[in-house]
Amino acid sequence: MSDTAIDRSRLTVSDEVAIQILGMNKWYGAFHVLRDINLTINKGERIVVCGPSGSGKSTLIRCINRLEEHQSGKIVVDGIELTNDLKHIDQVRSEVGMVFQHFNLFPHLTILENCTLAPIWVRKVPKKEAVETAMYYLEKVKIPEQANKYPGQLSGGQQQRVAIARSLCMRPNIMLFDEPTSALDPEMIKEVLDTMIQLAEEGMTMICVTHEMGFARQVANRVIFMDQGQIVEQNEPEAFFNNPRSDRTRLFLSQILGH
Amino acid sequence: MSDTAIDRSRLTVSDEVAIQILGMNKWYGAFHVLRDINLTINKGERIVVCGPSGSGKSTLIRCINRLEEHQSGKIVVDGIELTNDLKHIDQVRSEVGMVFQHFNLFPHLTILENCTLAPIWVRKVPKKEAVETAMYYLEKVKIPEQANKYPGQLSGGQQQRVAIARSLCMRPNIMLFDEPTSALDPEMIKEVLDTMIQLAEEGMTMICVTHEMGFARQVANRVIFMDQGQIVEQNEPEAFFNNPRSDRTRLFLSQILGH
Amino acid sequence: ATLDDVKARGKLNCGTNTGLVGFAAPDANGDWQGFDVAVCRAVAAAVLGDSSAVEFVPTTGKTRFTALASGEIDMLVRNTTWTFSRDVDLKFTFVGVNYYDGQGFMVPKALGVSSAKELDGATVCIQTGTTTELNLADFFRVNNITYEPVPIETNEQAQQQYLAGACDVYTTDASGLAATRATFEDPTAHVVLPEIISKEPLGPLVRHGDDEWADIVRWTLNALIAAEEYGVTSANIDELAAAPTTNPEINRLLGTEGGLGEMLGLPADWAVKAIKAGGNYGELFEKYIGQNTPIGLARGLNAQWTDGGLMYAPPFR
Amino acid sequence: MTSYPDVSRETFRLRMLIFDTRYRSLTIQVVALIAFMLLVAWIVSNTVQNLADLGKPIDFGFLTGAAQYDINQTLIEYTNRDSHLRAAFVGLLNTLLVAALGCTLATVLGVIIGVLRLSRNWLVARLMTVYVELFRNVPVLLWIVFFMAILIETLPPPNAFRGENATASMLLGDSVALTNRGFYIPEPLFSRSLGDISVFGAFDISLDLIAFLAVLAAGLWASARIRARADRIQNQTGLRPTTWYLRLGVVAVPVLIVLVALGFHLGYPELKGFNFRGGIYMRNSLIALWLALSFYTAAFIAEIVRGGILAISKGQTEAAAALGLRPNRIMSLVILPQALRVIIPPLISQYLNLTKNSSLAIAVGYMDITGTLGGITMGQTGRELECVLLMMAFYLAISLVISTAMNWYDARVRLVER
Amino acid sequence: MSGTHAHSAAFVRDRMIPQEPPPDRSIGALGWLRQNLFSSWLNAALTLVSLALIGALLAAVLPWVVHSSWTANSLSECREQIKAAYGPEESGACWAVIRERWSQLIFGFYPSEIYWRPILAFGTALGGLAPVLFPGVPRRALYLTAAAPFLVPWLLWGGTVWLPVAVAFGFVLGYAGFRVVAPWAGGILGAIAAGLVPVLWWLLLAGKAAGGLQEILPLGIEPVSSRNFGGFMLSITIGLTAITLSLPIGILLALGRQSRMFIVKVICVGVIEFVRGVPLITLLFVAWLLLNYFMPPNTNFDIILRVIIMVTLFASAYVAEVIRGGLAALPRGQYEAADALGLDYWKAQRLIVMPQALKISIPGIVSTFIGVFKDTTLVSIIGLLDPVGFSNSIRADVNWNGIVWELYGFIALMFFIFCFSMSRYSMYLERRLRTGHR
Ligand SMILES: Nc1ncnc2c1ncn2[C@@H]1O[C@H](COP(=O)(O)OP(=O)(O)OP(=O)(O)O)[C@@H](O)[C@H]1O
Ligand SMILES: Nc1ncnc2c1ncn2[C@@H]1O[C@H](COP(=O)(O)OP(=O)(O)OP(=O)(O)O)[C@@H](O)[C@H]1O
Ligand SMILES: NC(=O)CC[C@H](N)C(=O)O
Ligand SMILES: [Mg+2]
Ligand SMILES: [Mg+2]
Repeated sequence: MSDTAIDRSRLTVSDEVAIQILGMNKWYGAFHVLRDINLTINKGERIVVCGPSGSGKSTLIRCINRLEEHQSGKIVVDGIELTNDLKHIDQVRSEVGMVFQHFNLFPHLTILENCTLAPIWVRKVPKKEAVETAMYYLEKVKIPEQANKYPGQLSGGQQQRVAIARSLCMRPNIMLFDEPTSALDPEMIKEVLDTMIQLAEEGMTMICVTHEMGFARQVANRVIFMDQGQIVEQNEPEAFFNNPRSDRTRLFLSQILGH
Repeated sequence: MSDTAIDRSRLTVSDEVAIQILGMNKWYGAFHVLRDINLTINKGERIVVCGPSGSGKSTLIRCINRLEEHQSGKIVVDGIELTNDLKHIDQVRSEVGMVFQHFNLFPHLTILENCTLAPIWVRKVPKKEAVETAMYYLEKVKIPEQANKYPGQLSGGQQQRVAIARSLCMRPNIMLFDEPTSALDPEMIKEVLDTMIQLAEEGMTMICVTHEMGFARQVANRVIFMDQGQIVEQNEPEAFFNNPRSDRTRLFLSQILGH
Repeated sequence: ATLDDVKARGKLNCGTNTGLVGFAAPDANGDWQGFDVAVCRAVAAAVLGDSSAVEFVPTTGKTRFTALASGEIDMLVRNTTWTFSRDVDLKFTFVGVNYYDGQGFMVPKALGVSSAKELDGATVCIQTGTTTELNLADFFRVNNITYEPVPIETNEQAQQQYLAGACDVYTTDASGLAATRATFEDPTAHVVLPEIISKEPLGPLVRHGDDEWADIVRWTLNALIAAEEYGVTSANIDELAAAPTTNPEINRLLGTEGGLGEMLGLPADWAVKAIKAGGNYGELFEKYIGQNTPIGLARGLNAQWTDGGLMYAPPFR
Repeated sequence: MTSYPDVSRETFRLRMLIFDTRYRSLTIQVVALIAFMLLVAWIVSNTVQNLADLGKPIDFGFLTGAAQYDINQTLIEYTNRDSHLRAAFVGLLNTLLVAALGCTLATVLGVIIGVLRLSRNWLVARLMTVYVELFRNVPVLLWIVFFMAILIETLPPPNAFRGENATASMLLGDSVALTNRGFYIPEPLFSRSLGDISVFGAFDISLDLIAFLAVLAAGLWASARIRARADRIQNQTGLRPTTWYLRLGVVAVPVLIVLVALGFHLGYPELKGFNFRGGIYMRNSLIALWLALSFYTAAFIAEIVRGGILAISKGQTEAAAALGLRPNRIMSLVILPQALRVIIPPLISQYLNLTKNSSLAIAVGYMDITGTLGGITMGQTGRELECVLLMMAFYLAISLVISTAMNWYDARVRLVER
Repeated sequence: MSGTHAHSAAFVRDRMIPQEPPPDRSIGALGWLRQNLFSSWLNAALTLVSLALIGALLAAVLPWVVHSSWTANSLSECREQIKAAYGPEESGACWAVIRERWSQLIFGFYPSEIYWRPILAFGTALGGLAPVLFPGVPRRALYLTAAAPFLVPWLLWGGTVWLPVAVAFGFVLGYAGFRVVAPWAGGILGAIAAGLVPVLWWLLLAGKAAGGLQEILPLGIEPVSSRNFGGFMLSITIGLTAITLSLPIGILLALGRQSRMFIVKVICVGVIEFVRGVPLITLLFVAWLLLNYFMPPNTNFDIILRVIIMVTLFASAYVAEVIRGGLAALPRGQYEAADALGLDYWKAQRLIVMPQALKISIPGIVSTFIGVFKDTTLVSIIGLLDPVGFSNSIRADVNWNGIVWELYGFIALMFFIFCFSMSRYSMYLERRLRTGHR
């Protein structure tokens, strides 16, 4: 994958808990999508979630910023429990950034406006400051020169980097990625992964649904394997890849890596 | 590229001229796309055209079957000069087959219908005969079993092979290929190249715009390098690749092969 | 020419009202009946020998003239007033008058109005494209009172609005008012005001430019009127037409003497057929709109000149 | 480079007209042009011939003659002594009036229904589906006559309001009367009126209205300034001052002052004589036409609105929500700006349709341009060709204006793409 | 590599958790109610308001619909019957008028003994359309499609059988003209010949030939004048003709509008924009008042024919715009591939471009058709007796004077059934075509 040398020792994990999920269950109608999920994630962790299609990976991370509602169990993000309380939801959402598979940039706004929209209207940041922040992050994802273009004028890789910058402009403590590279052409994947690696180096708490196993090995400190709505196995990347303990994991890995 | 062993000695070139282009120029509006092109191609030659994007490769081969009009100079195909005379244009087009980058199959017709359409309506071949011919060529490109499917049901590589078969059904003397593999996934490229190699072995006159240098080395008897609407260099493949004479060629080759 | 067209077609296209009881309305079987319709039938009988060879084209006040001008109908008998501009500017030929009429007003009795002059501020239902529409404007202007016109396409719509109380007054030709009132559930609840504010000579008309055809229609109408004058009725006509009678006038009318039919380009017994189609003018009047019908119009101005009326057929000679 | 023989200069031969790509298209165009001209010439010569035979050559002189008929709803001064041209103009204004009223109501209804169709409430969504299917699958003409029939048959006549034992009564504190002749609503009156001014000597405009509009415009301008200031403050500090009461105030207070100064009061309709007097009288024909056109068009607009909102993918909402935007901000900052681009072009063509459909006014006796110029004037003067041509020209002009507006909008909001 | 992990908590699930039912009442009837009707206060309020609205409407309309008379012969008789049956205060619907005038509402004044002819005609038309509309119908039915345009008018208007034969012969002549001229002078002249020969034939000879043949071999059925057409038969006749004719004309206009030839394009744009810019009613005025002026003196053709011409023109312009959208959506590569295979312009259009463009345009075309069918009611304004026009003349009958809702209700219902099924059909077609190639 990435050729960027990464110094894993610099990736530290604190002892503070960032996200705690306890006995969480979710149904779509009568269909049990997430079953008894228990997961504690500390600040600075980099979690990669993988698993077959339909196993509930997306649903899991969408529950974390309440794009989906869970029906039982408990989700606590940064000390705030997700209930129906709108205040809490807003608070959590402004702590948690999310990057979607299909970028979901706002096509009617310029790149800069995409990035400043939420800080101005949610964080009530003065415009000038918002623009500065936006430019800072756009530079970080290496596309400051595109600031005044519209999303339609950018390549897929550039768009995804804008999406990341847009999330970062809210200065979140936690970033969620839902297959951020799977809609991209091969050349563009690298651009985006590099950006994510950089983020990881800076100590961002990240949960990333991805099948880029190179990325997982290089960056993740934990890999979670899901199937049928359950966490089937989790482990450190080396152990996970070299020595999967469950049969389902082994089968899955053989498919993915043999590919 | 292809692993198929190819016996170059079997690829013969006759002395008869198939295509002759003399001092041809073409403009798009005020933009001079093709500048003083001179090129003679004999029957049985296999020409590979390469060059940077926008150098006019596509335009050149599209001029040969008059999808584009040239403004000065002369193009003679199989003894017929391309003028504004519709009769001549029709004649040339039924001598020259063309395969596009994006296949351009007719999505509302089955594979078989795609292949028999032109023979029936242009060549006035009885339907039965047309179907036989079509099946013959579909077998040749190794997808006779797909005959009754629709293009949308085939993979890209299969579609491109159908596109080749469709051209062949008109029994052309000359085949033009415009980057036939560049819209394909790597696994599918081989299928298509194999088909083209097979064609070459059977003595078809071919002009192929491609950046598949393996194919060029293996099959072409001449490689033409274009830049800025001009033919910058042409040579036999070995000489061309190992010993490019112009600086531009060298630069271009270093980019392409390093890739 | 029109005569040839009609003969070739084998049918007469006659424009009539979309529905005005007594003058022109289809009955339950879809057959058109009425005083105006009878004129069409008489012409058809005279020209084609068959009183049922008529294609009735229902027209509204607004559509009738275009239908005639564009050649869609051969003649128009739709209680149409003979006016200068229609004759001269619109280029039509009025061939005579089959009913001398004038414009009146009808109001519900409950309104307690006894004169048209009391109608200040009233809402008036009025058919568009008619002379009555123009007369009404003049009347209120002259008397310096106001009104609120409600323009309406057909008699039947006017009736609907009038009965629902969407207009206080309905105004049109007095004959039309009587005919309309006759169809009400309770005719006695409505009165026609005494004022007649205009002259409305109603008659058949044809296009300018085909005098032969105009003559045929004109003299067919005259034949009906003259027949009444001479005492030719549908009861005695067979007898009278069988052989020349002592009255040469009747003989010329019925074609047993002279060649009037030939001059028109019609068979000699053209008038016999026309009269037999429904009877003479008096019979038609009594049958469709006379005192014994629900409409109950008196002859009045429409009596023969011999009885002090205006019906005066020029001599047949 | 080698010199090359030039393309041989061919001599022109006749067959090149057909087989030479250069001449071929010319040949076809010339043939098409000639055929088209012949057709037009044929029609024109036939028409001239026919009209000459009838003795009425094309002549627009009749337009200056006295119309002689009365029109019930006149937005400008009109009497039966005025010319046909003025009558046509009265009709034209009536067309524009019903079109404007109709477009407004249709938009309001259409937006509400379109949004409700997306409601998560099953019953409401179904109900709106039924509404849409019902209205767009039945001819608009039928709706027009149907609404007219409802007005005429179900509402009481003015008579019913009369006397001791009246069977009907006015609504809203005796200020509104719904009768089967139409609706009477209070009218604005000014006891210290400024009077009228005459425009080109053709019609009068109330100075009160002008004063009112001028103050209103000034108020709106001030409000816009306040809003701009709020934007500025937000840009600087990030906090947006609450300004709605200020903005309301600058609009409302001066307007109120002007109204008081002019002695504004409402004129209530009163039953006098045969009819109500005073107030604004909306005739049943106007109401039936207005409601039918609006309800019918609203069904189409609802579909457009629904489509527009659905076209903005769920992803946009989710992305905005994930950024922490509140639902109302998501709507105003993300969904609406995008949905409007999808909605407005077809919406404008619905406006065009509504305007064209207003020509069905003739079915209920509403005196629009088809009723005056294309109806009574045509009937009384027998000038079919002239009247129909004028009418078509008028509608063409309208649709030209509207489609120009649409193209302009389209070009302005097109998403920038690669 | 290590030591940085707070959780080396490796975890393996040994027992998979099975599907469990959801905890609360989010399923079942109650759950459905809660989610769909009472999910919030606002929703609950909306639900109640809707229920009240539905209730009020039904309470107002249902008794009227049910408390009805089917047997009376006049409005007053009907009112009495209802009063007698349901009490003196009740009012109800007089469906009797529908019963009595049923055949008129459907067929107008068409002679009742030959009602089978319009029925057969529309059956034929449907049969002709079937192979086009539904894929399952055997190809042989296409013969019916070819015959229908001649058979249907003949059945409707009657007259000599030789006239449709002569008209059909024109097409044969056109084809022959093309075959004779094309090889010698090329496609374009061939096409002109194919257009010109039959037109000349129809204008100059067809009538005489039909007349002559009729003399020799009199074969025919009773002619019916179009004045007698009325009711839904009239709507369907106008609608169906306009719909079938507008498709080919619309295609030609759309192609003309896309053409690179300036003059052709200008003419087509002019026609399309003109027709779309004016209300249909003004076009009907033209049909009714002016079309006869446009024809040579003394040609006086049928008002229904004139109306059909104008409605067809109107529909064509709208269809052209829809098809233009379809053409624009077609990728350029398709044209190029067709060119490269040596297909000429018309063959490329017919075999490659149109089949795809039409498929894309189907929803638009069908909604245009629905619009045209609904707009046939406008002919009542120029005095034709379509259902709406007929309802007026029924009301002009003394017996039924004052009847309103029953007639409008019936007509509206019929139109609703026609239009609704057309729009459902278009959805079906869309769905079928979307999955067609996959
Ligand atoms: N809105 C919904 N309603 C009903 N079922 C849904 C909904 N969204 C997802 N599902 C189902 O829930 C299951 C889990 O979906 P989810 O998108 O979380 O899977 P995933 O692991 O992200 O798969 P993929 O790799 O394909 O994205 C799937 O079986 C899916 O069909
Ligand atoms: N229809 C056109 N109108 C104007 N310019 C054109 C048109 N088609 C191509 N060009 C221009 O002509 C030049 C040559 O185009 P051409 O497609 O032949 O290049 P190419 O060598 O095939 O490039 P590529 O490798 O990207 O396909 C380019 O600069 C292109 O922008
Ligand atoms: N009301 C009518 O239908 C006829 C009106 C009047 N007699 C006219 O000719 O204009
Ligand atoms: Mg997913
Ligand atoms: Mg190219």
